[in-house]
Amino acid sequence: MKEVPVHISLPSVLGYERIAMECAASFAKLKGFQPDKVDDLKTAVSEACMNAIEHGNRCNAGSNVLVIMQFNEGELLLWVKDEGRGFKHKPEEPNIERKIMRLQTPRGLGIFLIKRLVDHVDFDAATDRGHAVHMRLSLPERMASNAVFK
Amino acid sequence: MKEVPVHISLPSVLGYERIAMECAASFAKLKGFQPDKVDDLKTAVSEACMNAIEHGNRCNAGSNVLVIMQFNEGELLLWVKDEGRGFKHKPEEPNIERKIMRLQTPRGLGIFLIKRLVDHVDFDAATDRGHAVHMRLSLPERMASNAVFK
Amino acid sequence: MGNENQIVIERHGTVTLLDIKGDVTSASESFFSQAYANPDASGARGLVLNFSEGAYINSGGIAVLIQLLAKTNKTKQKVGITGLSDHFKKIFKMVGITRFATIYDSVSEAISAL
Amino acid sequence: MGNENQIVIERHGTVTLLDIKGDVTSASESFFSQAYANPDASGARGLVLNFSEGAYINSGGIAVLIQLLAKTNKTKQKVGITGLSDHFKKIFKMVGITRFATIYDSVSEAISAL
Ligand SMILES: Nc1ncnc2c1ncn2[C@@H]1O[C@H](COP(=O)(O)OP(=O)(O)O)[C@@H](O)[C@H]1O
Ligand SMILES: Nc1ncnc2c1ncn2[C@@H]1O[C@H](COP(=O)(O)OP(=O)(O)O)[C@@H](O)[C@H]1O
Repeated sequence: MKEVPVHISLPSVLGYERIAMECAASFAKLKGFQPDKVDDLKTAVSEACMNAIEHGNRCNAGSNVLVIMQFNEGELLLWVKDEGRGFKHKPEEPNIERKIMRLQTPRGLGIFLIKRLVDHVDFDAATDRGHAVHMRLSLPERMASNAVFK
Repeated sequence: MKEVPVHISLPSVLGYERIAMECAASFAKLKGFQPDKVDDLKTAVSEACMNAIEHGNRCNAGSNVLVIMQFNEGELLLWVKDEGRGFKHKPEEPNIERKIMRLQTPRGLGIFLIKRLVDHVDFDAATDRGHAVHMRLSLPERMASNAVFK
Repeated sequence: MGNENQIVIERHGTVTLLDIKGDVTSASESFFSQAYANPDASGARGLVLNFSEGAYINSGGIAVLIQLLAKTNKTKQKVGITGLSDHFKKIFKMVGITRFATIYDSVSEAISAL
Repeated sequence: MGNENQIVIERHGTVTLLDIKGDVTSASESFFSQAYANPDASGARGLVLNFSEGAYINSGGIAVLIQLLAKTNKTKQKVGITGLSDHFKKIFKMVGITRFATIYDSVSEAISAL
């Protein structure tokens, strides 16, 4: 049986991404993820939520960011939804040499990090309304969860 | 201006109270509460959520526990809502001597703790549907939040 | 509830240390009662319960501890508690646990005091 | 963004320590540029940036660090980084920060190496 997902909705205020981050961390721990994986998820969720706040909802405090988390068959599934229209164009790959030479903005690291920290990410996931990022993190060996948590 | 509240909804599964607990902790930190107050809130939220899961929703995983958090004029306001009918009768005051003598159940400590850990609690708060516990925690001196967080 | 404990039992003369790894919730009940069933625990003159740093302890876990203290009170065993954060020291005092057990700052201090 | 930093500047001969208290986010920008504007920092041969244990560092904070490294790269100052958890060591490597700064396990190690 699929479990009912956990939902969190946040106002679009920078700093609030920390709430979603801690929520996701605590969910992942509950499901048996090890500390290093939990840290990866924390950074990924924080970056996706900051993007939803800044780019998706343009820091309009009245717009919500919705985070949905579910655990199913050894996989943690997570959605970050904003009320925007998604990516206007494919973001440029960050290049540290160019950043240090001031030939590229020092920003633009969020997407890069998310891609490397989770097992799968879709930056343009289907959603009824607005825009969503979907990520997936697999529990290694699929052991812990069902054994430790009934 | 009042900020849009943070909402969390959880399935009624014991253990998930930790997610709400970490969420509330992170919200309180963001608002400038000191670590000892954050710890008090963590225990209060965890106990209220466990009650909502166990007593309010009778551990029916399909029923949700809803936690709402808002910060307003130096006060953290928090609601824990379940889909039950609230208290059938006033719970007995815990008495440690009687518990050790096995004259009273070893349980029955949640309400006792919540009352002592937050500045105000209403175990039978008004709600459109189901039952709600409402608590309030004041930021000492009302300084930190507006100074530290824009 | 969502957690497992490992309770390591260690004899130190007439005092036995129960080193409780993990969170303490209602799910800890069987771990506690099994640990106490060990003759090194139930037969000791004093017991030290060492909680792990950063552990989550809720009212369900405190109830499990009360059940243990009901037993040690009957057998007149002394109980020391270590490893608690300031927050949980406060909670244990609030509930009255400290009327049936003494909180110490370290395991070695507890062992030599009991 | 939601945090304030305190950056304590400490000269150790030709090396200057910037002890960064608090989380590192885009809100840290003015704290970093002010700290670097101090002659003890901008004039040092080597700089050690010590992050605090358990600090939250996000991509906005890394961007602030990159801006600092753009300056130290121009002036050919050596930069050491300390206080990072294993997670943030990994992140700093991923991003390529470690091509412009060296991660050390302790402040004293960093100071003597630079
Ligand atoms: N949720 C989103 N909605 C719209 N555009 C987005 C969203 N997330 C990211 N982007 C776009 O992708 C770019 C790169 O994002 P990112 O790598 O996180 O770096 P940064 O946020 O620092 O620019 C952003 O500048 C923005 O144009
Ligand atoms: N959300 C709730 N809905 C209905 N009854 C509740 C709720 N919370 C608490 N109660 C009642 O109050 C009693 C005391 O609660 P508490 O002090 O938390 O201890 P415990 O949960 O261990 O029984 C419970 O046993 C239950 O009867």
